[in-house]
Amino acid sequence: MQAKKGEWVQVYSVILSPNERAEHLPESTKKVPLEMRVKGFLINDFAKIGDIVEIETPSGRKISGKLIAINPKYIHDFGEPIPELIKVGPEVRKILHEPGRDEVE
Amino acid sequence: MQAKKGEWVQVYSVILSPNERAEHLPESTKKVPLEMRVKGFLINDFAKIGDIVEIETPSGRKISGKLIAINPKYIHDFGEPIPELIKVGPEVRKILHEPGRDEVE
Amino acid sequence: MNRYSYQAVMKRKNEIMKKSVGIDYEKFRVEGIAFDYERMMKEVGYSIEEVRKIQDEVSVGRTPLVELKNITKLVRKISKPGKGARIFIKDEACNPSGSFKDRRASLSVYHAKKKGYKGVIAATSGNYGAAVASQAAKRFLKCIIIQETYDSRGIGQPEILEKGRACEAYGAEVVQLSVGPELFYYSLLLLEQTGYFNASLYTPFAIAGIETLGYEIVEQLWERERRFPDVVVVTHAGGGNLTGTVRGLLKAGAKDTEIIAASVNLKGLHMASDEDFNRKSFTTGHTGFGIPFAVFPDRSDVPINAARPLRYMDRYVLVTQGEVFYVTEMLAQLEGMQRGPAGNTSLAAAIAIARELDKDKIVVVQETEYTGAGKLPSAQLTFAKKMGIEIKRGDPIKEDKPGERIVIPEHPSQLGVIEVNLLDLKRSYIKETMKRNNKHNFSEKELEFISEDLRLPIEAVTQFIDEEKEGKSNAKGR
Amino acid sequence: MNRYSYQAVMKRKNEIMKKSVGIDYEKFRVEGIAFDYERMMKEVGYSIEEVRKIQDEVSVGRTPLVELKNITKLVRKISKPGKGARIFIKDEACNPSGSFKDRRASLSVYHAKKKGYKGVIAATSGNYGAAVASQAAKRFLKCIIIQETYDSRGIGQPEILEKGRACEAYGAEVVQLSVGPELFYYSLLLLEQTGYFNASLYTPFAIAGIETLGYEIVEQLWERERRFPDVVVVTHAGGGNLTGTVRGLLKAGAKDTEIIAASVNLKGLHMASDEDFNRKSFTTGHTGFGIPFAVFPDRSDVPINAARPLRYMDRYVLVTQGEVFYVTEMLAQLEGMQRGPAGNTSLAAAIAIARELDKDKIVVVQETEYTGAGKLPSAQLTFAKKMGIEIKRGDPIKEDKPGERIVIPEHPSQLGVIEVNLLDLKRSYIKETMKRNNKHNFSEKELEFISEDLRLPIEAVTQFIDEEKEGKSNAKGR
Repeated sequence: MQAKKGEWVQVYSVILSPNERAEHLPESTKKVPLEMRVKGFLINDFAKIGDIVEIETPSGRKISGKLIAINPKYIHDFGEPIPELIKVGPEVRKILHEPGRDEVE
Repeated sequence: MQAKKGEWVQVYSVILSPNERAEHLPESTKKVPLEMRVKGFLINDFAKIGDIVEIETPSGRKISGKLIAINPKYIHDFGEPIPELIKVGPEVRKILHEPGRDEVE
Repeated sequence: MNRYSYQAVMKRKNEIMKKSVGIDYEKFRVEGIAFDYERMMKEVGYSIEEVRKIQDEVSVGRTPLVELKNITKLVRKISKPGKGARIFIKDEACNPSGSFKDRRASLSVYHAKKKGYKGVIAATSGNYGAAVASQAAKRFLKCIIIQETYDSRGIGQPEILEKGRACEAYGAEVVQLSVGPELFYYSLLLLEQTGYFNASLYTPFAIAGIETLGYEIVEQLWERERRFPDVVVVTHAGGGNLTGTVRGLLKAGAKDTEIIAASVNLKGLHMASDEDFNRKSFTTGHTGFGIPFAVFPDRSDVPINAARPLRYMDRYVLVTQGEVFYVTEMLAQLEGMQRGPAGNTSLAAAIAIARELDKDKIVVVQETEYTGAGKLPSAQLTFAKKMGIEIKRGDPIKEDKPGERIVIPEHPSQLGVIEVNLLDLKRSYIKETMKRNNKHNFSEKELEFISEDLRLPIEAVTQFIDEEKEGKSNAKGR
Repeated sequence: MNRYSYQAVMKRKNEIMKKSVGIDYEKFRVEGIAFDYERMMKEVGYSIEEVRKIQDEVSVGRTPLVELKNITKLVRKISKPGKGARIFIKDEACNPSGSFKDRRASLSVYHAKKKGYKGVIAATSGNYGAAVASQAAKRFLKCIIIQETYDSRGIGQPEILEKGRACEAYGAEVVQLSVGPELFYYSLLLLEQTGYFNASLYTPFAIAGIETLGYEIVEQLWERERRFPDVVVVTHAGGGNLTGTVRGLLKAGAKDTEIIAASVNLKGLHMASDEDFNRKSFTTGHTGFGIPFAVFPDRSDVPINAARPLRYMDRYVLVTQGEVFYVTEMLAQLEGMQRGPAGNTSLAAAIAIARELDKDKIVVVQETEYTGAGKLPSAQLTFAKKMGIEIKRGDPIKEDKPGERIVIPEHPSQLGVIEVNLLDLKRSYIKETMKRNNKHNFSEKELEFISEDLRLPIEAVTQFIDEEKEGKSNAKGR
């Protein structure tokens, strides 16, 4: 897939490699780089996924990085119905309808 | 895939077949049935997709229909970035920043 | 004949409607087609003080009135010297379920509870569903929302799916139907089977609930600016929003405010067509409702529709889908407000209108709605593209083609409105009234009623009736 | 050494921070670790009247105070006779970008604009990002939000992704980083490179912006009930929410209100761990911020943190993730309000607290937040399951295991709180202060400062210091 100048894209770069990172990090963090992903408009005339490109971010900065997505879409969603939660509504409504203290007082 | 009693499912049924529908419908509507989809908790002990089952809806109605989904998730999302819209923000901000009438008056 | 067949149920229509709204509409009938509208609103509805009290109980209303300073500034940049009215927006997204529909639902559900109904049913693919579901949750009533959701391929528009999701989040049952006007038949059937209250959008309750909106606009603007709004722009669909808002404005004393109705232009798309169903991005606030409900209000799900838009409309304008998406983006990017898009129909119109008005005028946009996945322009336009609709930048009015092309403006100066000739609508009202009642002659009281319902002198009414008769006989003679 | 290396940038920390917030913090230093907190808040912050004016300009604040009548009723159903306080919630989701964070952002961005900065930068994975982006849009400032978003596999938690989306919708640039405290380093670098304002959550502006929240609670409750709240429950993370709210409560005269801080218990999860990062459902309002920022506030991104939670906290309780999801569902299904979940942390605590209080008491929950795809419990728990977290019904406190198991209560009577010993926190504060400043002896003024900062008699402060010294020497002796 190829991106053209002006298209909305996402780039990736490593900010700190493992040996450049701060001290006193947990083991799982220490061994991986500090990575960055930023979106912006492609400055290069053409580029394909994996190319090092330059983008202009919405704040007007020009930064470079590896092209990892073209017109990236948001992938978060509503998830699935959660069986452990889906009956909470009926349950609490039922408790509220049970004859109880507050009616008596 | 199999659903168990109490699971959140979706059923389907035909309300009106084409010949039972109202008069004066557009051609594209006239030739198809009026269909219904409703979600609720499965009343049958077990069922598989395609079975005619009974469910209890959130309002407490018991209705039957063809089982078409088990724990159905919402599929609508944010869509994709729209190239025709994504530059509107920068454009209108630019117009606002251009020296113009309102500064002079 | 099967008791549940389309024909059998439709025959029981009046009986079912009467039981499910608990209103004896007959007592307001004066003579023939004439009925006493104000008496109905007074006796069946609630006073604005009562409505306020009911809404305060459930935290509905009293939403902020926000001045759109940056959009106003933008409008002035593209207007002639001295032009560019100030634009305010009533941020109705701040209601509990995210739209002004909470106002209507709060009254309907309150009334249902008071009258002892065990549940409520509403037939709507709009935000009204979530509003009724939310209010029903608050008042412990069962709730069924009937939505026209899918086409015959089982494809649903993301905005409608989102509204269904919202209903379910409040514990409501959502009955999703495929395309067709028989949704009304199925609603009647469910009302009959459950004995629930018909939370119709067209009862006096549902209209009275909106009056606070108009009232608050006047109160809030007065407090800040010591004046009435010059123009209020109202998104127009079934007519309730307009009717209720203007009644509230009038009750608060804003008698000289110009009322402009705005709908999205969907000309050429057939509302009952399975093919056209998913070729539109707007599920309400469009001409598919706006025009038919203006020219024949009593097509609704109650015997007498309390929404009478032609009584209250000074001007009626259309905007295009592309314009609404464009201003939705503007609202987020210039005012830091993510809202709509459907609620921004009147904003799109207001921008075009503000350009023509003097700087010292005030235009109030009467609603916003919540947004998110499914509702956002990105979701709607991605869906539109999948349905084969062309999306392009260009002149949003000249190049617009509902069902085939959505045109996003290239510049805010391209935002404009299409005028609807109100006299033509009033003429159509008369034509429809004659046709549907198979009636050519009207009594004095009927003529008076039509004159009030259309805000038209009796002479004009009789002239239109005569022309229609002539047209009919001419047509017959040909 | 590379000028942009971690070490090089961290060495320029104070210089960059000073330039990017424009505050000469040094002038408030009294002696050693002591500084004049109230003088700083007065001279650098804004008065509540000024804050109101600034927030009114951008339609921030004045959100509804909603009585949760059905939840109160439910609480009484499960409480001992005579128990079950009334619960109110401040519906902060009604702010322009959907959370109380608009209050903080409105002040920071106003100040940045006034001081001539061309843009603002905020390092946050919370709602504050959207708030800053929205306010920056309103005031035409450039905006960069720096988020800790992904783990090393490139997986992002849906709630954080949603917050990033919201920022982008307002036109902000979002810099998404992987896990690690070097986010601070990168923020400094960007501040230096851009010359933008540091819209830190911990400046006097960001705290002053919240004071209106506390003030409004008192005003609104007084208007309706003619009394002060008995208890206010505040979600506690970095301390700003608590500090600002209580300062506002006090300014409005609510001197006897009990202030209860509430955080989600994430004990056992390491905040800087790439592995643990996606094993939590809550990105803020949890113990990973709440405890470290209470015991050492000055770990923040400004030299002196204006958020001093131990000055204002009467009690500190923890709730579990499962409880928060449960009450989020309750809020939708019983009160018709879809909010949170993160904003519902204090609601979960409030329900447990209300059960223990007399019926005539009033508990105010101090915030809600907007919700939708990514934020909803369904999104969060689906993600948690994918990350290998077990989800089950059961005792939400006894069976809870952060990072391994989320337990949804089976009955509302299982909602409870875990008490945090405030004295232990205060002791930790002293320990941290000694350790981080490498200091064993304190001047009278320093002791007075600590005494104020901990709301603890000087005698207790000196006793804790002595015990710490002994402990240290004991430890050394061993």
